[in-house]
Amino acid sequence: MNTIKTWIHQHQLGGLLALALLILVILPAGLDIFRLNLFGKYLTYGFVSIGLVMLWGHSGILSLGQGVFFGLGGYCMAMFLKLEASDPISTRIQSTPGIPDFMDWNQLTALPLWWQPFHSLTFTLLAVVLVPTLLAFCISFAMFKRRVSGVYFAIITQAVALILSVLIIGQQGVTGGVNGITDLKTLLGWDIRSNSARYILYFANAGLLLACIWGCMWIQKTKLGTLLLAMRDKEDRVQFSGYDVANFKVFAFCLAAALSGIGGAMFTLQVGFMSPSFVGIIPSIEMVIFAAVGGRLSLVGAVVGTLLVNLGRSYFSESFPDLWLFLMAALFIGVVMAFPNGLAGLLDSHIKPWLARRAASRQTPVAATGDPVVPASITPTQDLPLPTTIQAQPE
Amino acid sequence: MNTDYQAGRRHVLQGLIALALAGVSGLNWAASLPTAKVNTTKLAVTDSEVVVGQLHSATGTMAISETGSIQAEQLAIDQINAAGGVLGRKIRVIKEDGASDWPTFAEKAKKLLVNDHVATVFGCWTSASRKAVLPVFEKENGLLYYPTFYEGLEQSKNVIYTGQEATQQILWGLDWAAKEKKAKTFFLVGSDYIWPRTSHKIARKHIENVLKGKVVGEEYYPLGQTNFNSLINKIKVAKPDAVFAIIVGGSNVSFYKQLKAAGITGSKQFLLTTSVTEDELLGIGGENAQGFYSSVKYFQSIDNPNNKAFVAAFKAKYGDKAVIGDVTQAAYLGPWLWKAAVEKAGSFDVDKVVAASPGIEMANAPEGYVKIHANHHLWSKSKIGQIQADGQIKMVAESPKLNEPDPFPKGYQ
Amino acid sequence: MSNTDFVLAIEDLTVSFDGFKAIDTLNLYIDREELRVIIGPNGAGKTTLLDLICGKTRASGGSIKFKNTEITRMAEHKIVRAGVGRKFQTPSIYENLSVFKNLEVSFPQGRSVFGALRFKTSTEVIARIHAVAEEIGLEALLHTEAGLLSHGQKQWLEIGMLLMQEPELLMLDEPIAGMSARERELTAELLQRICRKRSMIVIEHDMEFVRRIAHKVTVMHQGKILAEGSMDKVQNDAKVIDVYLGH
Amino acid sequence: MSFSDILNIGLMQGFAGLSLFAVLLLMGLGLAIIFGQMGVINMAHGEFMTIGAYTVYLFSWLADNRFPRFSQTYFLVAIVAAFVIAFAVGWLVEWALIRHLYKRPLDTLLATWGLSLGMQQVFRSTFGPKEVSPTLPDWLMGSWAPHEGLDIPINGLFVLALTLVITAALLLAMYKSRWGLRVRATVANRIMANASGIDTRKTDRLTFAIGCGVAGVAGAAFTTIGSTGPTSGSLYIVDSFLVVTFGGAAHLLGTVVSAFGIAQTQSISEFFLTGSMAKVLTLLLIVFFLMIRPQGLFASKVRR
Repeated sequence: MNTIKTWIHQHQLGGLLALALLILVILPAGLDIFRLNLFGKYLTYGFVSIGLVMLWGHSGILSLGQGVFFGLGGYCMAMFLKLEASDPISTRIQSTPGIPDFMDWNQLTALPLWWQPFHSLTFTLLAVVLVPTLLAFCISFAMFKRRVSGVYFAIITQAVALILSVLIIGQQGVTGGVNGITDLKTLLGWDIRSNSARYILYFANAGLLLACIWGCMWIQKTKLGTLLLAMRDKEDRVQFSGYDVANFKVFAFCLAAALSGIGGAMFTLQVGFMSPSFVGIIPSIEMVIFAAVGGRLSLVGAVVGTLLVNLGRSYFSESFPDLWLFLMAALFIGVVMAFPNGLAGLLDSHIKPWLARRAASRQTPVAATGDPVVPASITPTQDLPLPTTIQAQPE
Repeated sequence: MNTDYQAGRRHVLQGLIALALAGVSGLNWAASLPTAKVNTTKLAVTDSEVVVGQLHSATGTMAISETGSIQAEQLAIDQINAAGGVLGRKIRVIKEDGASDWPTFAEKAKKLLVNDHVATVFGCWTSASRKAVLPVFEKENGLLYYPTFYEGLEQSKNVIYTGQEATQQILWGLDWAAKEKKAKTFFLVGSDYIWPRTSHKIARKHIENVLKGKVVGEEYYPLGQTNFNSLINKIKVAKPDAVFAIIVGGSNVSFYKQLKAAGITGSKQFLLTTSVTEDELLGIGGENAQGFYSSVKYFQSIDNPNNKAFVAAFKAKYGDKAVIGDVTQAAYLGPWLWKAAVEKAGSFDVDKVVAASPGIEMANAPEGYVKIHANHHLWSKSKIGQIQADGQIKMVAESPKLNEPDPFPKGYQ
Repeated sequence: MSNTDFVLAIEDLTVSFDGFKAIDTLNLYIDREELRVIIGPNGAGKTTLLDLICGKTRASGGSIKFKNTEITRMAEHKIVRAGVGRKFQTPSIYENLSVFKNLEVSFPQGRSVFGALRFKTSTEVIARIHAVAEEIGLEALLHTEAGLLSHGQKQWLEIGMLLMQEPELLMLDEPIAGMSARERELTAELLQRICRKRSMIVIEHDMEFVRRIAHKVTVMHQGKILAEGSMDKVQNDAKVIDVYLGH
Repeated sequence: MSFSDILNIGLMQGFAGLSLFAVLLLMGLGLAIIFGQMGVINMAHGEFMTIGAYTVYLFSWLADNRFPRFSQTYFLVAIVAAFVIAFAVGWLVEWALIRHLYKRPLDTLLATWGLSLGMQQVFRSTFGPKEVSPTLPDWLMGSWAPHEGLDIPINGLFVLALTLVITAALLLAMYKSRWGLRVRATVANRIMANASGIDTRKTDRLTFAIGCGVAGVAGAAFTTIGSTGPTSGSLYIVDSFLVVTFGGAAHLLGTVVSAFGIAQTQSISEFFLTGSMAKVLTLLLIVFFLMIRPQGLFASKVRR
């Protein structure tokens, strides 16, 4: 028993295990399928949040365009499901049976070439990860090689989000336009809307998310993880230790994009449609807020934050329809002002020392508490250092 | 008059008599129609109460448009309750906020159907929100009353569309423009999404094939566009007889203010729109769109006793300054049509209500007479009105007969 | 003109910021295993010169050759990999990491993204970390968080991080600023030890310290070289006394 | 089409570009001060513009219902009032919120996003969820037609003139006044500025409030060309940021040039392409430009 405990401590798995307990046991046991499905939806945002922890908290790069990658992953999955839903028999009332309904409404008479590969599930699953990653690579390679950083990068990602959402809405004949791709029913003949399917998808989603968190934890522990952290705090030093920092930033951005893409695909599967409203700016910023509330430095914290914000929104908007926006606003402002490292930071800076003090006062030896991610002393001020030293000025 | 509807009316009459005799609301109804009989699908119906859902955006960008629908539905429900409710049961409303976000609409729709077991839902405004909730309604076998004029191309067993679909709104309006305004050349402008694009597709076919006119321009601008000067110059270059405009949201205001400032006013240019009602004029300002024409099925200023009563009741509840647009009126029809169908079916079960719906009439609708078509849309009369400086729209023409709803128009696809 | 024996050969180097010439047609040659100290008043362009050599600032004109290879347009990390190490004026270390991790990250292996992902702390790496830690006197503190070190220890750690890369040219910007007398003593010994295997450029103000470590001294003024030679020679140079020591 | 027609369209299209330039510049100016000079990422910028718009609506209501004789002139007073009110709210927000976040610029983004949600809800609760329309003076809403077929919108001229006045005033203030000197000193080096006796806290508060005030003026002016509703401000926020970033955040002059460039690109491409494609093209050009010159059009060259 004790060896297991040490092993958990050593590998800092305490938080992950607690999260696993919550989403694999407690939630399914305590919730009906409707609420559980809702949590499944929130957990898909969790993929974006852990991507943001790696990208923003861990590597110091803020992206306000994560919705783009979430949307792309979701669209890839939706295209596959839509093709399956558009077999010639169920679409026989159309002028051209066998193509998605929105294409028919837009006078398309054949499936566009680039839709064809999405008949294959294998291709689709690859595309879910690769399409967002490729776009992320193109953007970030160009940007980071040119040393675009900080707020400027964030604003460019916003512009990208805007471009993509205008394009998707404008090209409605092939994208479904503002309505998105809707009315998705089956995956390889399996009805994804049935209760049993929802349970299975929920657990698949939760398992995948835990695996992704574990993977990210592993990355954090490799030299690459150390370097990303080092780069966030002392970019110059990393660069002048012989590392090409741009490549590392590109990696972090692509990783976050791939994670978001997976989240998007899981969203499509569980909710049954994909819409361009995810690709825009507002959801992208909201996803950053999810991560910030939970704690931008903690993978587990960010997922918990995502769950809490969404739960809060559902609960507030059902219970206080006139006030809920005030409550959300207060939550965002309060977290940023009072707990810059989010709820996970609160745990590290207040609750753990308090527990430690209590333990100490009972005269029991204090074991090093298993901090899930990084030492609590990390300050979140490195995002955009203001010139604070005289050396930064020209001689 | 349709006998089924009269049967419904007879029920109401019986109810009122029962109420008067027993002195206790609905008791006799409940006795004669036990809950176990009228509700075999575990809906939230008790002996005294039936729960319905209302799903609109109370916040976010769409709250501007959807508020009117929320108010109208509430008014209708209040009136129905005051008259004894439906099958002797008072209607209780659960309000959910879609927050102008389509996934939220889907989530809340699911909540209403799965958690709250509502008997029906009145809601949605944009097509995107309806498309997002549609699979939920079909899967959970719910019932939705959808109030907005929209592009058509849809017909669901689980939705009753109380607004006009595109052909009802467009075809007669264009005929009128060609006949009365001698319009031969048309310039089509719209916001870049499915409703304007589908509408313009229908309009173009009608102009070219039926009216033998010419489309001299077709332009779309992203939702939220605030600058239309280049578009206005394009219109000036093309010099069309008619501008056919379907611009929505905040863009609408910018479009009309900038048109006016560029010297394109109602006295110089004929403009027909299907996206401006009294609600939109609140933001645009009547003086900025004065003289342009709107093709919808209802105006607040329609002169008939039903409408006068409706407007008076609406203002009594929401204040003297409240205005009523086309969609608001269509939303008001929803609860009444549902009540009629439930009473015709003698049951709250969705399948029975749906089966009873085609043929349901409402002779005392504010817009005039309406009737549910087998395709779940409404037969209604199209109307053309001219926008006035005070933000009201004055009706100048009305189609002589009811226009048949045709969500999948042959020859226009 | 350039001599292939030089580790570093700088010729006609010029850089200007908005018209102000921070470095003006400067020539400088560093021998193998030479410890060169650059002195000069504030604003003379000393730090800018180091920035130019390591690629942080790009030259407007002229050439910098490292071991006979032109590095003026080379990417920063490639200059480092070629063998140029640079220590910044304020200690630039990873405060949240342990001394051990600081040194490990600087080990020249796993420098690509996927290389870093596969990197293992082998016995070779550990041995090297211990060797360097001993050299800089931090062996007892290997598992201390770097942020908790004293100012002098941080300076040493940064030097140690550079030593991990075994550079052939090591550039130090005011390494003893803010150090106690004892620490200065130790630093001087450290620098003398490590320059046996490599060339060094040190920027320093403390004349006692300079006298102790310098093989040769270069005096800079307004982006140009004012004088060059042994400490005694430059200290007696009339121009130098006028613009610098005389003040 | 005759030659004079083409000339007219050319002139009007040229003016369309100019008036879009004025709109973009006016919406960007306040942000250029707040974001460019102070580094605060104010996502509530659009809501400060909405404050201005509702101020005009309030004054218009007063003029309609209480003081009909001011119905042609209230607008000018309302613009000043919009500045004052937005300035006051900005002052308050800086005191309550922003001043705690100067060391964490990216966090200002999150906090002000929350602020914008809250402000939208305040507008909704106060003025109702529907849009409102201030009654604008007649002289403002017509067109000036020097000859047949040529219409120059007066509201466009008005916005253009207002923009020029505000820009000139800001440039003067920034480069000639003591406040401007303090701001520039604080931006260049906060510690030194503090040490040399500049009250940087006061400077920050004043700067933020002035930026908000200018946003209020912009919002007031835009009632002549756009909508007034709880979420109207959100229509402008992304464009504002792009204008400022494209110009190079540190320079007011950069913002001017950038607004001009974006306006011309968009208005010309809109004339030849569809509206959506014009928007995409303009945005793509901005992104590509920023890739090549990350620091924007105008950047100060310093040794970093």
